[in-house]
Amino acid sequence: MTEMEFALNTFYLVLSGAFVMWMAAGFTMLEAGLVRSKNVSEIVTKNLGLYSIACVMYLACGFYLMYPGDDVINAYLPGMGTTWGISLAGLTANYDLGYSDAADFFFQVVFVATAMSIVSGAVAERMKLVPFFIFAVVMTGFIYPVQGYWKWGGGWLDAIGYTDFAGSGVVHLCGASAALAAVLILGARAGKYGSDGSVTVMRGSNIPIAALGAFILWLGWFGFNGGSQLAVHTVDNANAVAQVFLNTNAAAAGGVLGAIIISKILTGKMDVTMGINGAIAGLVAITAAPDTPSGGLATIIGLIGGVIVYFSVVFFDSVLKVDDPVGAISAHGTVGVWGIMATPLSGAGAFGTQAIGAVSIFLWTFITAGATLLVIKAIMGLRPTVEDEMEGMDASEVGVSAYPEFSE
Amino acid sequence: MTEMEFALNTFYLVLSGAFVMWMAAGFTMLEAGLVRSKNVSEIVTKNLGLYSIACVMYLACGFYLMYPGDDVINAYLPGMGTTWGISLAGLTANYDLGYSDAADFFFQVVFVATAMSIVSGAVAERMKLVPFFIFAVVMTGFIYPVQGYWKWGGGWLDAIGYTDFAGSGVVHLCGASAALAAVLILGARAGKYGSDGSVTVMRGSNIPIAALGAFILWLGWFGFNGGSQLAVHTVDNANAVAQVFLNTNAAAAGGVLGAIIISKILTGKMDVTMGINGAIAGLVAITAAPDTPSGGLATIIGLIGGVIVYFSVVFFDSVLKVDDPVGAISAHGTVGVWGIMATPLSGAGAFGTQAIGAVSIFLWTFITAGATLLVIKAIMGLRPTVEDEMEGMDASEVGVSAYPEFSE
Amino acid sequence: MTEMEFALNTFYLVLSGAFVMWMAAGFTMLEAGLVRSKNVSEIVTKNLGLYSIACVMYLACGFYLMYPGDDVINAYLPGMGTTWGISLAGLTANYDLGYSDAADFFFQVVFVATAMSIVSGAVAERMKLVPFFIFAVVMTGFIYPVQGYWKWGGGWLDAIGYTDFAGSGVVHLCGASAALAAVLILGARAGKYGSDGSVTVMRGSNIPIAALGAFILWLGWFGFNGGSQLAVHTVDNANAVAQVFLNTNAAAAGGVLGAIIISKILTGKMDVTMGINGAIAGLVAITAAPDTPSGGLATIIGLIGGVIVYFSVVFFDSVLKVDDPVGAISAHGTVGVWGIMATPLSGAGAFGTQAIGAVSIFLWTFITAGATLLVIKAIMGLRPTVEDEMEGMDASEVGVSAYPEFSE
Amino acid sequence: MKLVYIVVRPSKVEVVKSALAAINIGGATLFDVRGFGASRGHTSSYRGSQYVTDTNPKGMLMVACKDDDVPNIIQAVRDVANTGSIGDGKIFVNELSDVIRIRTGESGEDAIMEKNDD
Amino acid sequence: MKLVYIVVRPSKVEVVKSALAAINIGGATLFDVRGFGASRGHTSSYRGSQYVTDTNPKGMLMVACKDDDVPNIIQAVRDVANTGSIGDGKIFVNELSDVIRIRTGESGEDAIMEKNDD
Amino acid sequence: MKLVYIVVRPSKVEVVKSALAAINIGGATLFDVRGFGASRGHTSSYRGSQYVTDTNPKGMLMVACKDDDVPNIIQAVRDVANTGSIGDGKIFVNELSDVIRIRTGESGEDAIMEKNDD
Ligand SMILES: Nc1ncnc2c1ncn2[C@@H]1O[C@H](COP(=O)(O)OP(=O)(O)O)[C@@H](O)[C@H]1O
Ligand SMILES: Nc1ncnc2c1ncn2[C@@H]1O[C@H](COP(=O)(O)OP(=O)(O)O)[C@@H](O)[C@H]1O
Ligand SMILES: Nc1ncnc2c1ncn2[C@@H]1O[C@H](COP(=O)(O)OP(=O)(O)O)[C@@H](O)[C@H]1O
Repeated sequence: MTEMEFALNTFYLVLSGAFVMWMAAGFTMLEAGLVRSKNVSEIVTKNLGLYSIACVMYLACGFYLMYPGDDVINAYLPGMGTTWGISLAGLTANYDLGYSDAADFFFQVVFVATAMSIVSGAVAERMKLVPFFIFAVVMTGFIYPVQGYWKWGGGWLDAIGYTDFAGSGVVHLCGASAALAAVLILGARAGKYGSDGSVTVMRGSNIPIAALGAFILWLGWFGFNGGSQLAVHTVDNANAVAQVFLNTNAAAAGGVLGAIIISKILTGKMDVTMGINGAIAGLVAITAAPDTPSGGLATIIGLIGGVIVYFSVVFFDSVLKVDDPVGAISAHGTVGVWGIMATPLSGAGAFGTQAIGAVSIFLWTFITAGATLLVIKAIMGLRPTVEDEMEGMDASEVGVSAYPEFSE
Repeated sequence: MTEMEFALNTFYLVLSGAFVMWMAAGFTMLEAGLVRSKNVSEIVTKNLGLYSIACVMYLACGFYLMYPGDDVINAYLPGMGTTWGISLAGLTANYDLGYSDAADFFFQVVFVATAMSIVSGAVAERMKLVPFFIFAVVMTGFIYPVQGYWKWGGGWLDAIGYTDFAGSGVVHLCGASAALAAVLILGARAGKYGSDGSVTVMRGSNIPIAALGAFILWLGWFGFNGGSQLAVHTVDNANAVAQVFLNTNAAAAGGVLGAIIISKILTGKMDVTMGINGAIAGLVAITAAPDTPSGGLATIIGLIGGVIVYFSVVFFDSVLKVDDPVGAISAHGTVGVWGIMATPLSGAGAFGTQAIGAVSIFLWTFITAGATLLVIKAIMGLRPTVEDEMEGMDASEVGVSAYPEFSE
Repeated sequence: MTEMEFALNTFYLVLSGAFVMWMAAGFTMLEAGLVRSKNVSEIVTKNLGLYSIACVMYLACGFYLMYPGDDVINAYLPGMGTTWGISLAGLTANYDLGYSDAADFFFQVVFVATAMSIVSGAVAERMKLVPFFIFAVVMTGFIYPVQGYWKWGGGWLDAIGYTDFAGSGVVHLCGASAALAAVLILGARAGKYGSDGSVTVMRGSNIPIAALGAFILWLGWFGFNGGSQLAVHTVDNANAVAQVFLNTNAAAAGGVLGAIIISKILTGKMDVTMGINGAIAGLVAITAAPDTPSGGLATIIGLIGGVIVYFSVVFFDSVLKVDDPVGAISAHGTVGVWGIMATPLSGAGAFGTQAIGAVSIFLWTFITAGATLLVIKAIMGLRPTVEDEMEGMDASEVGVSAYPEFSE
Repeated sequence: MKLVYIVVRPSKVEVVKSALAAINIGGATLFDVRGFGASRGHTSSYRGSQYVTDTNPKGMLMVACKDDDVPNIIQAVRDVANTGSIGDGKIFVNELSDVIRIRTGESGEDAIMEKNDD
Repeated sequence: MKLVYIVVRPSKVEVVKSALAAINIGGATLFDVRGFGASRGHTSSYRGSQYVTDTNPKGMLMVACKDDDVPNIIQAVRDVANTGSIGDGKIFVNELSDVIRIRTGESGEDAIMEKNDD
Repeated sequence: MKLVYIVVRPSKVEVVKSALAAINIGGATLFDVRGFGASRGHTSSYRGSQYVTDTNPKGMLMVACKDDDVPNIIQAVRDVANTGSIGDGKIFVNELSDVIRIRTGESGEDAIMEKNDD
């Protein structure tokens, strides 16, 4: 590898990382738009804080856990260590690795933040900040890196041939599994489900901002999927990168269409919030293998993702009565599984191995996240008082109204 | 060409494409900010949907129509074919072409979405979603690609020497011509023009979001114009790209100043919505030849664009009584023509040829778009009932209020 | 240097410039979210206008003043000249310089806009547009370039070894010093401080949009700091760039945590507006030397910045009664000084030299900006009438309500 | 004197205002309200779940006037705000003991009459 | 007839509405208001500065009814809106001289009675 | 008892509230309203088209009080809200038949008096 190749790949990787960092803004806007105005400052604070915690924890221990190099104990639990005080840029004595270690870290750290962002949407409007942030410490410093190691760090999932190009499983299903655990332990928002089985609709307060969030995620996903090729310096790599961009875009478009068409058929209207979830679903669906399908197949994989997310949202909300204000469990979890299982359609991965990957990521995350949350709950509780929840968490947790002149 | 050069150009092109994709968010925010709150969810849905339709149609037939390669029938109507099931990344057997075919597709597909976005702003607040989406199918799958082929696919406009670096004509005038046809066929919003000639002002509901839209477009335009150089791997290409960035920015700045200064002179106040239109006008004006002027000339071309858009908006609204809620016809159409005709100022293109280009793009698009819309109108109608329109299309078309807590 | 190296660096630089341009949107959203709704259109206009003026002035004279090449008079005052009519892309006869001159200009012009943006936040809600824009002409055409020349143009600050990688001093402290002069000359907003020493709280009208602004700045800062390496074509450069990305992100995360933790400790709540200022503070703090610290040290530098900004905001507001609606003086000024003085922590720069740099930038800017503003005040006044101010500047200056349906 | 509350469809507020001006009513105070009445209940859906909205946006005008003006007001309002469909709204007429104009201190009917020097 | 103003906590507006419907009150008009009363003053902080908010959001329903309905309304509202804490709100009862239904021109009690053919 | 409506400039709502507290008025309910009156019509422009706004934002306070309090209220409001320019607003005084405190069920003047144990 030449210096220029190293330079190009490093440039490509930090740029991809910057796009993924931008997804933090996307999740923030999406969630701020889909909650009620009395909880908007709170969810913004949650997102700013979780991203920051992810960055600190991954530097302190997460990165090393996930990519321990030769220090690994075995395929299931990696070794310990820290990158905290190390100037990663200095490490690349041998630039044949393909890109700067610091670029690699930066690209990886924004992924763990993405996984954590998924949780914040699901627990919106009813989980206090401090317990949430404590959970974020464990999730980003331990739970995520361990299963990340299984696949991307060279652990057992990688060894058996589980395919997950950019993380339909490692990032999205992981985040959604933790979200499901959290929602089950927390329970629904006050007033959401009546004792008579009735469902109260709680509408998002700012649709254009939620849509902006979806567009930000869409843009950021080019870095998420594109960067996961990890190199662009050869014709093959460049071609792969370009196909990934093409397919990522096509799948998102398919997802939007799947969701709004099914909405139109079933309700006579095109529910924009479903269109938004559809875009995200299309993106999640293609993430496990964005490099192998043709554009047409990518569109279809995304479109099916958009249909799935519609039914999943309704099913969780109306049938299971699992309260997920932004549809995070459906868009990242249900559709994450679809993405993992769809890779054989374009010849990547085998059905059985993919299923093992999905199940193991789900179980690991669901169980460890659930256990962590139960411990935090026992120590300090997770929810505000019902009065504080009714009044909105902006007042009790943040002290700042999101829109003091419009809705107070 | 070396592998690295191919890689660099491909990287450059997909990145430029990502910036242009981001313009979809810009149009969405711009339009969401400039319509009344009862139509905001609807315009967001329209933008999500039209972008997605553009992606699907361009993959299905648009790209092949526009760039048919050797399959071309003649200079006016290209041949048929599809790129739907083809893995474009695999096509570049000979990488001497300069960049990946998949990157090329991706870069082109976001352009057609841009053209279509222009229409949605002009028809805002009064065109139903289904007929709009059907029109989008025809526009992005046929109307746009044909005239795109005339210039960029190597058709007759290219042959006669018509100059249009990044599409003042092919994209912006094309979009605005379709928008004009649509607005004339649709008519004005209910209550907009009194029978006594009076004009009712209908104010945008969210100015900062409209301004965000303008900034997004500004940023995305670096990809739009910069990427249109199609290569960056040599000193000459790199210099050209850098000058394009410089000039694109300078023209936008000039456009803002032109619009707010003229506004201050004429009304004593600096109308921010005109400043927003001014930025877009500056960008549209420079798009036909962003590579040839000096920074100073680019500033002036943009500034004149900003002045033109001010008068054009007022003229269409108050004199012609053509109802264009966001000023799309003025910013992309009137100023698009200015951009096409201004290329000789920096020595690119000849006056007569440029005029032929502008007229032919306008006529083709206006006529085919108009005919398409008349057919759709005859089959299913274009507008909601007056009651639904008065109540706002969010209720009847989308079922979701954009700001349920602020404005219901 | 090969053509490819030149091309890669040029590409890198224009891209970095585009990210910095995006910061204009960040400042606009931040400020629009933190002022009251009656002044939102005005602050948006201010930001659109100031950015545009910066682009024009830097082209007309600022760039040449700051980078006069051999025309320099001495180390303190550079010569005069213009880049207005010059096609900068054509200048690079010898591409050994490393990147296109036009790319360099573009990267530099967005920096001066950043410095100017800092002022607009501090003077929000009470300074008329025309005097503000006149001040912007002087600030971006003269005041900023001169001190920029001292360091980056090869003047005396550079000669004595003052270290300022991306401009904690040259950009942020400079902007904040002008902001402080402006705020002292303007006085506080009507009703802000009672004669009895009481402080009236004036709350921001749109928190998610302010948070969006912070995220935009965060993203843009990768271009701001990363691009300041000016080259990426070697292993060393690429490693440095990657470390800069890593550290910039780490410092911002630290800043958020510093601010919300101190807020929680002192008030029992996590004030989201402080979290937002914390992110910016972290970014400003690391900007003087983002390349030398380890990720851990960068986090700590940012975290201290976040703590400092909290106390600084409270101190200026409650003790000094200096009215800075968005906390710009604290985030960019107080923390800018912290950033300059912190460079020795990672072995860059010496304490004494850094202090000289901070003091001289502050004094130059504070005095010249103050003098300019006093002259403008004498000629045309700076503030609207109290009635206009009470009614909001959207009405008197812009004529357009930001949210006509929510808050009128 | 009477204090009259006029509840109408939001789209009729402007025309009612003009109609009042046309019969020389000197002023009014406007409220954004939501109403429920005979026109109860339409069903919407959000994210696949149905819900019922049983209120509709309405505009309300509060008008202080002389006793004699009441029939004119009722007539004027009905002329412009009556669409014949449920939900057109209602007029509530109350006794008003006194009015004071804050600026001048005038009270009674003087306070609601426009004078030429205003 | 009476015009009754019912000021309650925002979270109680829905249940008060249902309670009124249950006792056959034909309609109501709703206002978003802020109230201050015994429950005055809670302190918040913004950007490190403290400030006092002395008003709380409330919902108000305006109901025109027959004289006989008043005791039922009071009872119905107290049943659902009384939490026992300060800030539960108040009911104000006023004389109402006349009501006119804009759509039909009916006046008096007819204008507030629901008819089957509605 | 009386039910008094005080319509003032938005910027005067705070001081009116304080002025009422100073004369021992126990509570009030606040409305955001728009008013039109003598101060009719200012012209603005939007995107180059002119339009007339004939309403201005106002704040309204609704205060239930004893008959004796009315002159004090009028005086207190005029003291702080009178700027001498058109648009200062008006005070409307109505009879109030009854007040009920939802929390305790107290009625009449008891319901609007603050007790020490509150
Ligand atoms: N009893 C009532 N008290 C107060 N307001 C009422 C009452 N009945 C109706 N309204 C108001 O009048 C509006 C129109 O009444 P509605 O019964 O829907 O139509 P209509 O008057 O045409 O029969 C309602 O939306 C509500 O605001
Ligand atoms: N004198 C009054 N005039 C008008 N409204 C009042 C008055 N007193 C109270 N209110 C309204 O009633 C609400 C509740 O009153 P408050 O004194 O806080 O509680 P409670 O009635 O339980 O003692 C207030 O927020 C205000 O809206
Ligand atoms: N006849 C009226 N009925 C109801 N409200 C009125 C009436 N006249 C004036 N108002 C209210 O009083 C406000 C101030 O009245 P205006 O005539 O503008 O000023 P002034 O009272 O100083 O002469 C108006 O904006 C409106 O809200």
